[in-house]
Amino acid sequence: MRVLLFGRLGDVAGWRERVLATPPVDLSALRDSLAGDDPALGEALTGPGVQVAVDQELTRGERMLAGVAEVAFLPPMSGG
Amino acid sequence: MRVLLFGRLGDVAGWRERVLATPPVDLSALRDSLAGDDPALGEALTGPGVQVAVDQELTRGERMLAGVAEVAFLPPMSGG
Amino acid sequence: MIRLQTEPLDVGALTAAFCAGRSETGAVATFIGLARAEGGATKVLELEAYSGFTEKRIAEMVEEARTRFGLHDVSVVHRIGPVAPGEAVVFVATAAAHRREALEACDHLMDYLKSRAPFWKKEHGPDGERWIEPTGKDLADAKRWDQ
Amino acid sequence: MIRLQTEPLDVGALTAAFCAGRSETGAVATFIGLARAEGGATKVLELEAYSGFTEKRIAEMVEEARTRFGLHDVSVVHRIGPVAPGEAVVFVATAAAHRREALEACDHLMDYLKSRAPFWKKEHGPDGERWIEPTGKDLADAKRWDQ
Repeated sequence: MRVLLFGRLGDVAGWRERVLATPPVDLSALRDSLAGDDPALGEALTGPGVQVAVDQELTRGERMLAGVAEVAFLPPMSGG
Repeated sequence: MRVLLFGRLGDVAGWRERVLATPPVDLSALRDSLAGDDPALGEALTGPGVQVAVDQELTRGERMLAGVAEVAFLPPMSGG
Repeated sequence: MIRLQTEPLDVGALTAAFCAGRSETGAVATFIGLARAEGGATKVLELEAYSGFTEKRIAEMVEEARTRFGLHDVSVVHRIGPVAPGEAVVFVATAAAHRREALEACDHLMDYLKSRAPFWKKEHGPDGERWIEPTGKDLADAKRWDQ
Repeated sequence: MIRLQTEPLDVGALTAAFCAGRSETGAVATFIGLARAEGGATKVLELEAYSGFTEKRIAEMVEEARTRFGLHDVSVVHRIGPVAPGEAVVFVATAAAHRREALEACDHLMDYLKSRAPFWKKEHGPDGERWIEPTGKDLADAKRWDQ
């Protein structure tokens, strides 16, 4: 499973894409695993306005990750 | 003194520019003189929304024409 | 820039020139009015202006918009003479620091041009010709901006 | 057309292509967002997108605008990667029968792009870098269009 970090989340972590050999069971487990490796990233992931896309669909709340190819963490967006 | 007609006023009169050797004393006299030559034009000049520009300045109401070079009759405007 | 021209408007070149060389303008809005075929009812649109007076009146409208919306720059280029369907009749461009001002100024200028700028428009169709006058909506649209 | 590109936007060519070959479109509105120098505070703006997802989200916004405003056509071209001051970040064009719909759709799409489209913007200045997030005004502007 691919994990993608965008915007300031990528800067906080020092990486923007990582492949996990064993996908965590759900989003909470994924966040816990990332926070275990890097507490600053763990905190940033729960910051205000951070959204999650699972297989390129915006997701609210909890979500099982079986069969999922890609999870992306999206800080507040601003185009234009 | 030049008299200019724009838009449908020019079509009604069959002319768009005419030079008067002796300028009428004021706008009323000018309108009367044009209406005398061409009653249809006379009626069109007093139609709704017709504005008058004297020497390229919009004018409301009566106006003496001594020293004036150009009077234009402007039906409702529409650009763009 | 305020310009009346009988030649077709090159809206690409006008847009490129208007955007070039700006370092503090965050927002450019443009409006391009095109002549419509009206399903064949309009073969040609014919535009008449009052040379000198028309430019002066547009300059007054532009000056008002510049002050009201804090614009960095404005362009109004208007076609005169015969215009075929699909061709541009008018190009308006506004430059401002932020988007709302640029877009509102474009809207404002177009409302004024539609009912207060000295142009007269005749539609030539298969059944003859008719002068186009501002609609009730055009007049109401322009009134929105009056104080 | 919806496109993300690292190459500079040719706003003249985009405008010309968007206006070409229309016979029933009376109104084209465009909005061009330019990178500002902020008096030297911004040397480069850097834009990141989420390839695939970003285009899909913009397509949803465009589809909503098309229905809501009865548009004939829409283009959104967005720059990604480093952008120098004075260069275009975004080009939005809308085509409609009448001017109000084209202008409002442009306004609406820009408000959505500013706070709801998956882009992340970093400003590189002489004193370091900072991520730009939508302002309170940006969020309020986008809310204007929510039902």
